[in-house]
Amino acid sequence: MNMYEIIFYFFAFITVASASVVVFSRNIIYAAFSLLFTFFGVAGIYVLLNADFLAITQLLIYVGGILVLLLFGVMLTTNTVNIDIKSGSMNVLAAASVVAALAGLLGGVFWTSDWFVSKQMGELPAQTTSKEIGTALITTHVLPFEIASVILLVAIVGAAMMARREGIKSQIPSSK
Amino acid sequence: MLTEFGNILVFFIVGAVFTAAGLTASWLLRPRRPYAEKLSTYECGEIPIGASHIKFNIRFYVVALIFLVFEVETVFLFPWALVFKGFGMFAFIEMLVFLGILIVGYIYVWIKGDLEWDKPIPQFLPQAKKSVFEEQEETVLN
Amino acid sequence: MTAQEIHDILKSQFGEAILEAKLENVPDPFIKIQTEKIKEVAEFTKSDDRLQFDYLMCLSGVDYKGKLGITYHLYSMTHRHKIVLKIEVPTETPNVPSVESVWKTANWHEREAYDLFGFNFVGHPDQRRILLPEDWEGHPLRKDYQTPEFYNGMKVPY
Amino acid sequence: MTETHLHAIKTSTGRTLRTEEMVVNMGPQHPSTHGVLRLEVVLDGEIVVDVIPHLGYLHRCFEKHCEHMTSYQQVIPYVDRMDYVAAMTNEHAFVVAAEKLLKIEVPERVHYIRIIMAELQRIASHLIAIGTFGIDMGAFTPFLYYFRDREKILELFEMTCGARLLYNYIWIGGLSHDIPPQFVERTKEFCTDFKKTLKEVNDLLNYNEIFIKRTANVGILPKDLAINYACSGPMLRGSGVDFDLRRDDPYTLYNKFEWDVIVGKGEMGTVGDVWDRNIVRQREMWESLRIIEQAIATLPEGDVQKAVPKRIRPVPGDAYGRVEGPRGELGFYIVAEDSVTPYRIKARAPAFVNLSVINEISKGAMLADLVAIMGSIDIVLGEVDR
Amino acid sequence: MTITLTHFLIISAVLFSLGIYAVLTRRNAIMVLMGVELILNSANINFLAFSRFGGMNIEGQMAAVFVIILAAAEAAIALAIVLNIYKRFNTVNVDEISLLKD
Amino acid sequence: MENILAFLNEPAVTMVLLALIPLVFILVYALVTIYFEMKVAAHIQNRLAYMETGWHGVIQPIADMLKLLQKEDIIPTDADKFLFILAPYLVFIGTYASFAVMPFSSGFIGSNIDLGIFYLVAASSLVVVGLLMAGWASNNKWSMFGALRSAAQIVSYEIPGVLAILGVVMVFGTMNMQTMTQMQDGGIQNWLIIGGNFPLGQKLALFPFMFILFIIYLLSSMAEVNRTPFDLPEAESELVQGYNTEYSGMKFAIFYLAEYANLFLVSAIVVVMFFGGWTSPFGSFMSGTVWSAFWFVLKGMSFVFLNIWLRWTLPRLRVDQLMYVSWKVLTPFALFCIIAIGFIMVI
Amino acid sequence: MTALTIYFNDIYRAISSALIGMRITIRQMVSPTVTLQYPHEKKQMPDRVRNRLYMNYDDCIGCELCAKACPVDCIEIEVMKAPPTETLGETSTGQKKRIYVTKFDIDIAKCCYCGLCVFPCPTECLKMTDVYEFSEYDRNNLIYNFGTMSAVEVETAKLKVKQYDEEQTAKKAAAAAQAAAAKAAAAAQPAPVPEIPAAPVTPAQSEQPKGPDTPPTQQ
Amino acid sequence: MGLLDQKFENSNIVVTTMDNLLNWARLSSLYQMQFGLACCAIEMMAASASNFDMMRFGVIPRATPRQCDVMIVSGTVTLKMASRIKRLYDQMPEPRYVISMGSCSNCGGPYWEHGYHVLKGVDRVIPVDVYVPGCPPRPEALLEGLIKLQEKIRNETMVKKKAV
Ligand code: SF4
Ligand code: SF4
Ligand code: SF4
Repeated sequence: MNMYEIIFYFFAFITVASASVVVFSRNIIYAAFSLLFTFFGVAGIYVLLNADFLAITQLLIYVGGILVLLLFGVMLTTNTVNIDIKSGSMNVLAAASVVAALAGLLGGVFWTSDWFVSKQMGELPAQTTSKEIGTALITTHVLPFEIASVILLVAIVGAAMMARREGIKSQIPSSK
Repeated sequence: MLTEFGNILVFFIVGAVFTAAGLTASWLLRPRRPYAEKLSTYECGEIPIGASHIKFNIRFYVVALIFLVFEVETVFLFPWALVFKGFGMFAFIEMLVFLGILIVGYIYVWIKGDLEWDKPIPQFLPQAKKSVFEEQEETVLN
Repeated sequence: MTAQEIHDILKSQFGEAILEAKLENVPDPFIKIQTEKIKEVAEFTKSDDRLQFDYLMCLSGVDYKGKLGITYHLYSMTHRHKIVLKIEVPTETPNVPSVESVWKTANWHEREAYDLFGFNFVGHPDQRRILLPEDWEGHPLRKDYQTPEFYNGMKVPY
Repeated sequence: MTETHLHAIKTSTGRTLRTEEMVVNMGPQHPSTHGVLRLEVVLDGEIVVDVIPHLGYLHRCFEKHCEHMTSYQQVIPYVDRMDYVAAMTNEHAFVVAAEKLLKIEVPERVHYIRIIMAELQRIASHLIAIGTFGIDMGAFTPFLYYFRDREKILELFEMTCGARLLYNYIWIGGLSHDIPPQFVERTKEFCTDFKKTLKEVNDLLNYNEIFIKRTANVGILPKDLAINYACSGPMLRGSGVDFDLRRDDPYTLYNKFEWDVIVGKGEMGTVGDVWDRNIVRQREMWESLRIIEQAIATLPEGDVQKAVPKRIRPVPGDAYGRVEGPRGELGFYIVAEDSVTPYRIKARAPAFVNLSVINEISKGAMLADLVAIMGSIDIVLGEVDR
Repeated sequence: MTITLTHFLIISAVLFSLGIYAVLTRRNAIMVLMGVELILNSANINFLAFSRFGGMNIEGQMAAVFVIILAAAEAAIALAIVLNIYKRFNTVNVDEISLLKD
Repeated sequence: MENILAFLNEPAVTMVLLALIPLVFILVYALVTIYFEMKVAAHIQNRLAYMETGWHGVIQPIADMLKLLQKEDIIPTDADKFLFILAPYLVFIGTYASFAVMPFSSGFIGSNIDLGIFYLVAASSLVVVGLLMAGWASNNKWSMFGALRSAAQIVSYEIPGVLAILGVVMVFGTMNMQTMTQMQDGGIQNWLIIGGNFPLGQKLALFPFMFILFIIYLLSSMAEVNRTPFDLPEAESELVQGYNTEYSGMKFAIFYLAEYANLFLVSAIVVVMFFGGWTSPFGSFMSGTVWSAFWFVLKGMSFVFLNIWLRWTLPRLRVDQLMYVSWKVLTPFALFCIIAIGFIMVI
Repeated sequence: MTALTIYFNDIYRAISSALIGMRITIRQMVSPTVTLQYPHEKKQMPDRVRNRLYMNYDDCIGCELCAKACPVDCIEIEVMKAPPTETLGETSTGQKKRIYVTKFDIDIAKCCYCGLCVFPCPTECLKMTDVYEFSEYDRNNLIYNFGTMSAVEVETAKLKVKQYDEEQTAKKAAAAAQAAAAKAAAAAQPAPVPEIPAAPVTPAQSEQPKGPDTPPTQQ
Repeated sequence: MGLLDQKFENSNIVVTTMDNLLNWARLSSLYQMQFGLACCAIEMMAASASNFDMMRFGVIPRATPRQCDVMIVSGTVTLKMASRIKRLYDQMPEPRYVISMGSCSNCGGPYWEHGYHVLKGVDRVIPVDVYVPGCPPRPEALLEGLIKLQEKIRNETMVKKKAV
């Protein structure tokens, strides 16, 4: 086993283990915090897949942004730490079998398929991919780039609109 | 590149190990004499009233939300910033459009007051005063 | 306005309710009022244009051994004159109309008087102990007060 | 804790909390409650919905003690301890009331020295007030500058009567000691030195933009409310009421000197906001310096112990004497019977009265504003709780 | 090198299944969201894995970038909706909400 | 002997050794800075601070650390034990991992990745989660308040901070911190704050924007490390101790350490971006691996000093004003600067 | 004034006032410190300073004026009128001592340092010194016994007083009528014989005087 | 484990050195709990202000009891406050120390006789290490008390006390 493998299994373990915590934990706050490790592990896997820019973006957006947002959301809507967030058993059983089947299918397909693997994979560029991404953004992907900004605009406007809190002023009891 | 990232991983691990080492050293040394009173939650010497996992100001949430959108925007801008010089005016204008659209959103939330924190409401504020700075400020004694 | 004039105004307005007055040869001239009337007198002194006692300087309870009394020190910010009103109640039934609605400042003063003397201010919105703990027994500034031996398991006397 | 449980929470005034509200205790041990005040604050997010002050954590039974003294003179050490930040003024107030009761005339020199002491004390007290207010605002340095200069005043006091904080200096009918020979010199020195610090801190704190933004338009106390709550001192004057006992109900020889009553004008925001209250204190120190300088220059000669009665046994009766303390109208109501022991002494503590307005003016403010408001009220718990 | 494309794909498959499971079983809307994030992450791993093993094509990475962006926008909007629901119904429980709807 | 040498040549071992250097540095530096801050603060306030422990109290921080090591560690009953313990790890790792890409000298950088500065921004998000975790786990109102404020503050100041960094990246065309530094080599006139290593016209055009960006970054970095006037999360007069109210003993020490390490971190970023990193201000004079480390630390410390100086001068903002400054002052200015810089660069 | 001007004005003022503040603080930083390094350097106390009480036992005439003046009642004096036959010596001011002071305790932990006890003392034997460093690990050490009479001496004195009293009574009884004698005895009863022999708090160690100059040891 | 919980039968050079080192650390870094009760608190503030500067001894005020080593009870302890003081003391992590500053907290001070609401000495609720007399004690006196406390800490040991 070389270093690459060790690190791969390390991250794989982190990812899968923490994702399981996310899914199976009865405590929503634990689930949310353990998502941190999932994201981190996934970022590690991205690095192993040679996508350094994406790895850091993953940290930045998922950990710094989405996770914080999720945490705020959880904290904002939960009154207790130990609320039981499981659903009824029937649902679980059905879901479990569906998911098991799905996982088996996917795994089987992945395992048995003989994917085309490029010859290039041996040579790892020492360069960051961010320059290429940048270039792609200005050249081939101009349209998605601009559309992304529109999506973000919609997101910011929509989210802000919905999250707005009305009528806080009326809640302050006026003095006698 | 992988080596360099490996270095970073080593930093992560060393950080964790250091923290663990510190806590362990302290664990070896420190006394442990817990009792109920000592472990009670501190609230200025009083017994806390009500739960502390409060439902806090929704502004925190809105801030995180706007932050997220801006953060995403910068993720696009960074790769662009690396290469735009080579593409000249075209790249610049492209970015301007991108940024412009976002700035529209920014201005929208600004105008709609989503960037305001829940401001205190002065109880006894008389009719809106003129701007503070219009009056010649007086420094009689200074 | 002198104390005499103030007294005259009050006398003409309330007549019988004015029990006694000492206006000369004392450091502070005072007027003694019937207890039940104190709130109306207070309202009048505050709203009347000639008096305008808008500033309640002090409200003090006194234990006269057998009777309890309250002294109101009034001041007028507009006319810059002052007067002292006094009332007395029996120790057993210390019911006093609250003047909290007239002068807000009386709120805490009355709570304090309740706390330390055991007055019962009728119409006070929030009559709780203010200085002593809620579970304290007795009213310490009464002359016959006995210091308790223990409070919450802590020895009180030296 | 379940949802239903949350609903059951009540404040100590008996109001049931709504779901989005929560109660926090500020104090009795909290860096910004200036001692052992406890504020039960009902918060909605960061907005203050209700403030319920809990006093009495320093209730030291002052009034009961007075009824056990074997002479009026013995009350003075206890009076000192009532408002420990301005002990001189407290003594002065008590002595004014007692002299009113006993009809004692004191020599002019005593009056002058009392005025000097009271004004020095006012400065010392305002120094603490503004300094700790600065800490509440997060500015620690001005506090230490002020404390450094306060130490000089304390040295003056110590030189005169031997104590740094609680003096037992002003006696009924006189003073415990005459001022020492170097006193005049040192006081003059202090006055000149101190002006520099005052200017410096004014720039550093009071006119700092952050400070202004934090304090202007916060905790506004309107004029009529201030009077209705019988607020006094800088609190009242900050609300724009031109009223100062030293001028309007003159008790010693204050009307001999030339000085101005400082009134809040709402320069940075609204009349009666936190900034106004603070600046009134700051400027009052200049006025105090003016008074001290004049008094020092025209100090008459005389024996300070001449009018001190050997044995105090008043005619039965009562008297209420009040002076303008650093925090406001400080009054003592003395009921005397034919005995050497006071029958009843009630202290009208300005901080107690001023504090009662806090709920009214801090509703709708933020938690940080509440701290600012607390600081601007300038309470001394010893006086509030007695 | 013994770590092959398949390894990455398996991880992605596991993540995906876990995500689906969360979406299916959790009643808490925020938990459902977390499941969705897991799914998106697994998709990203797939993109990158194919990009990497399919010859360092930048296309895969570009796709991943856009996925992340979309995930962010989705999270923002979804959470805002959840919050709105919470404000309206005082619960974030999807079952209950569907009951309460009318 | 040979064995040892061979062992040292192992890449893994070298890596660990490389990682240990900043650790040692952080420890020494944190102790020095704690001392330094107290002394500077004291002198600003006309007093002395630390005098009794060693000569002028120099070993006071060591005593502090040793004492914190032997303090009892309290985990309140109501706290979430697991998260309570985990939080200091996250905060410290987040801070420490940021040091990986810091070019301490021309010859030393933990990890010379191309995305250096971008990575720095990302790593700090770990700290946010750590703080939130600490606040939540403590189950204390003050902690909770402090943590929430802290998180909100850090995320909102990250925007102007990132935009400022973006502006710098636009000028340099690289995110590698070592390259950035090298591009500013050659004396004080090449530092970015003066306009960088560009032709005169561009330099003059860049200068004002660089200065504004510098101020923006300085302010937002101060906010990110919770320093006065932005120290609301720990505002003593309001929130007691903020998110670490319930922490005692070594866990508190780790927060404390992380805080000071963070302080240096942001100062170092300022130095790398605007003040030429480890380059000597005198061109090739006094440059070299060791000298450059000296310059780096010196420059970093002067910004630490600036931070301390400001801290003991200014009062604290209120939370709505804090947001005002971030969203309505710094962000528009930063956006404006970026557009302007983009324009200058393409012209 | 438009909103924009206010906006920029605010920024300008924030920066300029911060700069002013920074100028002030940096100036203070380079100016000398004012700290008094206490254990190494100490302040010169003014003459009137009021700190720990000192009592010169030899000068005390047992008039109890100080105890009466004390608002806190922290001076505890027990006295006994000495028979006129005894000579107790003189104070330094030349006053004759007529009273045994069997106990003179000041609970310095209760004292509020008001100085009121100092003024009435006729022989000026009680004064406040400038000693302020006297913290203790045990609170009981803060009760200062200034009385120097040992237990034995107290006993002897008591005996003497008793003897004298008895003599007096006997004399009186002999001299006066018997009815009057009973009266006289009754009158003599409240004479300064302390009812309880008042065993000193610490018989063994009160040998050494507990003056402020010799800090009391563990009792 | 917990070395400080351990009591060693015999003293040896290791234990003594360890003792010295740990005691030194503890005595030179006494974080003080930031709270004041009454008049004495003003003098305590004066002691930490520029002129006396308690920080010279490594005393830093901390707002929360969790990070404090020494509690300076500065002023009158009333019955209402006593339970709070007890709670705050309890919430401090060990090793912890208490300085009782001023007559009031020593024994009730001027209020010992008629103070119906005054606790006659804080040692009735929490153990006190050093009593600083004075009303109020001068700042120097407080510093002296602090030095006394340091002296006391210096003599602490992990060696079991021999039965006397
Ligand atoms: S100084 Fe005051 S309290 Fe102390 S013994 Fe003398 S009179 Fe009593
Ligand atoms: S007043 Fe003086 S002489 Fe009289 S008992 Fe007291 S100390 Fe002795
Ligand atoms: S000992 Fe004296 S100064 Fe200290 S709190 Fe008590 S009365 Fe005040």
